[in-house]
Amino acid sequence: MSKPGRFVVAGAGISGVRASLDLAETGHEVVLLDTAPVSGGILLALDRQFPNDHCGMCRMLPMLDRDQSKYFCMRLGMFHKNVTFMPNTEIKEIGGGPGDLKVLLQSWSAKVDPDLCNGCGDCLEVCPVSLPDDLADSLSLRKAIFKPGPNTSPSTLAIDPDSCILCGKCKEVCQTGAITLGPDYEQTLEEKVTAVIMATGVEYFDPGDASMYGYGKYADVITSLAFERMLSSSGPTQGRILRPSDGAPAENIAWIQCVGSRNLRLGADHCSGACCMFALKQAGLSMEKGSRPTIFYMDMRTFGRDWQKYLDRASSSGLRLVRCRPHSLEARNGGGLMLSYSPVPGELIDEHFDLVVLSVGRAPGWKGPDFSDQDGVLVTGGSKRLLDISRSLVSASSVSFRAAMISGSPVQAEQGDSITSQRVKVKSKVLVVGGGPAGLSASLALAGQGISVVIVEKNDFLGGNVSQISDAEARERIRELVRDAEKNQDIEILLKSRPMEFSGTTGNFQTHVLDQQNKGPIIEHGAVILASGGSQSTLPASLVHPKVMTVFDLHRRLDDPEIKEKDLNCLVFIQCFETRTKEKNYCSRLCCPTALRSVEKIRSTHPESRIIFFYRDIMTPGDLEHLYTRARELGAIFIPYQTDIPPKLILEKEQVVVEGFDPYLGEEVKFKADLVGLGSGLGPGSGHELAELFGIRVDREGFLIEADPKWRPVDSGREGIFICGLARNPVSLDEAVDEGRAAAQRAMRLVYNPQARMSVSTARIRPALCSMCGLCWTVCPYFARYPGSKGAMEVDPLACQGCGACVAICPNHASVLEVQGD
Amino acid sequence: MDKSFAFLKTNNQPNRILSRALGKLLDKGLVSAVMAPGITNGSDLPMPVLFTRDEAMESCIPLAPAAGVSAAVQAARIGRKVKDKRVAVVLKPCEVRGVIELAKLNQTSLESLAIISMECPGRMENDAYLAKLSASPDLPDLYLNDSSLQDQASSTCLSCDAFEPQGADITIHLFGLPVMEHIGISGMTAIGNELIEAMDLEKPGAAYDQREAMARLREKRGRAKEELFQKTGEILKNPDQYLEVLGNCLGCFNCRTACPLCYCRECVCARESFDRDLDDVSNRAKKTGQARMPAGLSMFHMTRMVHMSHACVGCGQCSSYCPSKIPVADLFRTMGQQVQNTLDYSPGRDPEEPIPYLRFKTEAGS
Amino acid sequence: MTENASSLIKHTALMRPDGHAADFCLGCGTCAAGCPMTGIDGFDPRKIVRMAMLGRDEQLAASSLPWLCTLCGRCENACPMGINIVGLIRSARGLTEKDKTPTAIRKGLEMLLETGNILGLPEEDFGFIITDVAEELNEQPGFEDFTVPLEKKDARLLCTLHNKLVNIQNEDLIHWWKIFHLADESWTLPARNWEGVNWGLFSGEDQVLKVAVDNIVQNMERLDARHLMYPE
Amino acid sequence: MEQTTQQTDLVKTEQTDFDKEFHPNIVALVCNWCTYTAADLAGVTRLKYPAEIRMIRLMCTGMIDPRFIVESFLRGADGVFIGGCHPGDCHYINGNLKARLRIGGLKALLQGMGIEPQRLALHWIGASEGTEFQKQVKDFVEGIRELGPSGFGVYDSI
Repeated sequence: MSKPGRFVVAGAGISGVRASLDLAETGHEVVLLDTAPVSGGILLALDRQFPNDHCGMCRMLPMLDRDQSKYFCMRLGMFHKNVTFMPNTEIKEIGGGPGDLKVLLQSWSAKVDPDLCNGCGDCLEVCPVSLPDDLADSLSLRKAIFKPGPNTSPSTLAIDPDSCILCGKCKEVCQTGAITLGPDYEQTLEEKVTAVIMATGVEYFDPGDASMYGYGKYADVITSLAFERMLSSSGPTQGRILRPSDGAPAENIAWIQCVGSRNLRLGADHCSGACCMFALKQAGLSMEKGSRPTIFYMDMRTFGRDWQKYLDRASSSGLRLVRCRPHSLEARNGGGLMLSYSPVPGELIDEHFDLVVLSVGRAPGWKGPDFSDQDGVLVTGGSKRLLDISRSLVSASSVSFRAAMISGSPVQAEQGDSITSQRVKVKSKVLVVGGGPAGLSASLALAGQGISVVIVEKNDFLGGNVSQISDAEARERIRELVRDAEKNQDIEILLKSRPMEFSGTTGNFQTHVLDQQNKGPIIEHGAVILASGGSQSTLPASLVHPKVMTVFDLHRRLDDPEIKEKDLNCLVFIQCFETRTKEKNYCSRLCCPTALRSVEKIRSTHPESRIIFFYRDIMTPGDLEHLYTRARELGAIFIPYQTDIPPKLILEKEQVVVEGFDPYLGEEVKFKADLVGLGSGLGPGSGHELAELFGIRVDREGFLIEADPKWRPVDSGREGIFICGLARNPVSLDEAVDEGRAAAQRAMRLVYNPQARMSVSTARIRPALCSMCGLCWTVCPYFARYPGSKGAMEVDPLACQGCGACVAICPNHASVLEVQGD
Repeated sequence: MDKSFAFLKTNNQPNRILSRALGKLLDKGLVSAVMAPGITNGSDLPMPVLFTRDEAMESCIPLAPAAGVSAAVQAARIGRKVKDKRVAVVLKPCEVRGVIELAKLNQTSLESLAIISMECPGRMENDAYLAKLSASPDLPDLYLNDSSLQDQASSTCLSCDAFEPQGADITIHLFGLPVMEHIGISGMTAIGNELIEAMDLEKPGAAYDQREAMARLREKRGRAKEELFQKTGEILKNPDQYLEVLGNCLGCFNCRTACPLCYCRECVCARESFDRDLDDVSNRAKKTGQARMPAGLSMFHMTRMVHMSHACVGCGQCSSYCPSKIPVADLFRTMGQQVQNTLDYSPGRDPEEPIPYLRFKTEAGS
Repeated sequence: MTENASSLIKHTALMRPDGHAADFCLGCGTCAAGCPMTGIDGFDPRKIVRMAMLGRDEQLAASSLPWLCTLCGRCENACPMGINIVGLIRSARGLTEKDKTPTAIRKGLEMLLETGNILGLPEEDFGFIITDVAEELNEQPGFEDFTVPLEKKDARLLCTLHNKLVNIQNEDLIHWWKIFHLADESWTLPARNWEGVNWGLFSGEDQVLKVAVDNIVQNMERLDARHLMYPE
Repeated sequence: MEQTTQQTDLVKTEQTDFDKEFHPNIVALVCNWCTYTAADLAGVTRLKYPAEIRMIRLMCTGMIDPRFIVESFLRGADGVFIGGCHPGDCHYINGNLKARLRIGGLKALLQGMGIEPQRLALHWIGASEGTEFQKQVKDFVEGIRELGPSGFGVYDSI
């Protein structure tokens, strides 16, 4: 075993923090840097995040090695013994090769000594410079010396070198002598590291630059980031929703979506991927404060597993959604704004709003030099794609694993430690259920770190849905994963098998795996990764017709020479076919991109055929938006429909007719279709069965549920059991691979050391007092209890997180919390 | 399940006749044992007795107007230990509630129990019963037919309007019936009906209308209960009065021992952490001039209330056991009522109803 | 009816210099929200774009929709997809059968082709009006020697006229003539085909557009003017 | 010199007023992750909150044994303030919801014992809500001040 690696992570936003924690938890050393004086990135400004309106950032803290990170709210900052945070620092140069990079870092003086500053704020009073506060997106003013985050710790202030006039007044009043205004010093530092992770985040569009919607001209037009601060009780309005122009309460609020995105004139042929949800959240929170919100949108992009339900909740609690892009607005006498919009053809409305919030788009943002092409430099998070929190974390964990693998040798198990935490012996083996892309990438990642893996696959082949995938490149990628897994000596593959009995405690599980003859081994393993996949939904029997198929089947069929040569006058796609409705209330994410990709394919053989889409919301987040634009450019016609009047399929012997309503024409339209593709979605496979066997949660639709949809996306909630891929939520191939690696990363942290450390504080049972009433079992949120064989409840030592719920519910104090060490 | 109402001719000996009917269950092998109030050597006080042969049923007093202990605990013990056999247990309605509550706490299983309960006229305090019994050996039968005797029941029973059993397999009907001629028996579940079949009962020609008798009793006891809660509520709200009532506590912990719901193996209050530090006592003494030395009894009672008030089934055994005649049950029931109302919970009502402090799981959002 | 025709208008739009066809339309309604005509007689730019996309050229050409548009361009200016809505509408007008175009425009177009101006004003009448206005200006002090340089060769500036200036608002001519006179500008007015308004643009008829442009080009060449002043 | 005397007098008067005022004993049980952070934030942003509260930091409000609260009252507390994460924000998933339920039952019990329910308060205060922490604590202490001493401590004499 080699020495632990050392890594530089550039960007201390949520992706950078996640990647750093992942590496730190498996014994590596990390230098985490940011150009800002504090860590936290954009999340410093967001008190609550969708899809549950909660904060809970602290849940991403290490669950096991928790004593290594301080017990802190993550909004205060990130602290871990293996992570050195360098504020005001950027990368100047990267040299060398992977595994042996030389990184030149440059730091500049913060002018305020964090060891001396006590955050008293006397300097804020005397600083003569006032300028718009970036954090509040110019909603309020700050001084040249300022508090860089609403509640960062240590509570140090910082000086913005660009606006400071060096008048020295702050220095005069500072009682601790923390301020140095001398010549700017810059310090360069060379780090020798295994790999560099770039997690440099995103930039938000400035609507002032494009003179959009009177931003900068009317005070009551603000960005969504400014509104976020307005919602915060630590923000400029203490959480009250006010018109900036006159401080009057803002009752009617309009959100305008896609400002700076989905706009070809601005060269923004992308979707930011999160603003719809962001606006829904803001609107929902504003309703709690008594406002009446309206969201102006084009496509409500609720493409995450639970997002459609989130939208439904908001709508049912009174949120108004208007499908159109407003044209312009004007100031109104007596405050507020007049917004002109046209929700349906022929109708023009001027409506008064107190406040207009521009949902500003994002774009990858990094002003420094681009090192992404360099070997040994990996890119993650929003800086790679426009991701929401959950996907950012998955991406960061995936990348951190790849970074760790660059060192080429497995992570060393951590030995002695100054902290006297108790340890539990764990099995250094992981059971992976499912041999699709997610399971394979998880297995390969673990095997690459010297952890042995058993893959249990129900089919007699690996690769999951590979036969269903028409994209040759994707197919080849999966085949490569299969080949790599098959020849890896650390991976044992059990085909035509399924897990049947499961028992034990975290780190020491036993699973009986049975083949079709009901025979098979009992596998002892430390962790489980559930990657059981899923499949496309089958169409109802009433729709069996040679011309009607799912969009996935249609996409494949387009490769048939027979179809290529056939006369195709008209193809009709019906998206969200019986999905995003009561029975199956989620977006499958892949139907839209697949159908849109089909357009290009059709055009290559049939330049003149008519291509019609009936859709509710086209779901093409991020770069996928280009697929939509391209399909329109290729002449596909998009007709939105509402769930109460869906397009009708009339099946006849030789032909299929699709009837629908075109809202722009205000008329019925009718198409004789040569082929019909239905976006009927994807569904999880054996979710319910697995959930029951492994004692984890599953949703109504059969998707395995994570411990926390944002902060612990691949944790099942039961320590030692991890979930990824289509079993958890509809994902693309890339995402499945990322989730597999992220799950591997989480499992790795548990089993890489044969002596896993327990949490500092865990519950213990005093067996003599236990009456086995089971109250503790029921209240334990971590599944860390089980009825023991000796007439008393027992605690799963690695699963227990020391929350004390068991202690509070046990009338007899048979359950007690023990704190080790200090 | 339709109730199957039938009569049992009592020939002025309702207890004996009912015992024999129960004996038939043993005789026919429908149950492997019957647990019911009975007399064993050494005492005339009815105690839970386990009968396994029908000839032994002569000492059984199933409708005894006294209960040395709450039979809930014993029934629960049977339910926990006995598997694959059926045991009939004769319980008062409050005891049935106790068993159900204990089942929720995983202290028993209802699977092997056939619960027989009755419309309860209440029980007398043990000493009053024994005194009366020496003068009148037929007291257990007479009591069922004599409302002036029933008025001598324990104060808890006199203020109990939950006298109709809930959750039993068989209900024995007494109110509004000429009990010296016959009592009514109905099966409330499939098991209950199966057992009743074996008792060779006569099917009713014309059923008695019990409604008026029940309503009268419910009204009477309900009023008594409200008065009690009112009175006790006032005491509870007034620290001086409360102290006066509780001041006589000796710290014998009998109330805890008697409580069928106190299921802990060893009470938390018996532990060191409940001992008052002498410094505490002396600090208090310095402040107020005096402080009672055996400290922490108020903490004991409060803790028991915190732990048990939501689950109190109102059997009154705690009061019966108290050597200082502290109306522990009154205090508990009054408090229990308030807590149960707040939590919208009724102990022993339904085995499926979760313990209120576990119900957070069903809640979403704020 | 089932939709199956291909669209002429689409092709017209594709020929625009910026190449942004109506295909890009998201149906977002920004155009309609900015349009002064939305809702009037059922007008809505989205509808026109959609009809074009569906290939309903004939239906569009037969409707009054293209002619309700003022061609102001607010829609196009705001369209996030950069769709040439005005161009599209103009193309749609071009498809309208001749007898279906609004009478005033039709008549003007005929005059333009016949006489080189929309009013159908003969050359001698035009000369008379110009001379008359010039004489009026001569009455003002300092402009006694002013003459209109009609058909002057080698002028720096050739001016076209909006027909209104010749018809009902001819006193407006005086203002800029005064400026030219004081500035000693070298300029000229053509005696024929002086029309500066190109109704071929409005009507969507490219051949008329061309005729009107050619008229001006010929004037420039004939009179060897170096620059063109085009008031429309 | 004269000025100094005046100032001293002023201070004295203030002190006398302060002494006259009832200073309740308040126990604040706050969760580590949210409310403690908010309290910390209130501290560093110099938001003044009443000095009467004695803050006890717990990992989670879900671990609050009602006994702690009962004991606080028995030992002479005039009010108990509990601060936890907003529903959904709990670091331990749902500890705060458990606390809410338990405290609901306890309130009924305390009320039955003559303790005004206002003396036991549970508030959700998120990590960034320093001002909210200040406001809630202030309001609570003021409320208790108006109610006066609880008088419940006397029970502990048995």
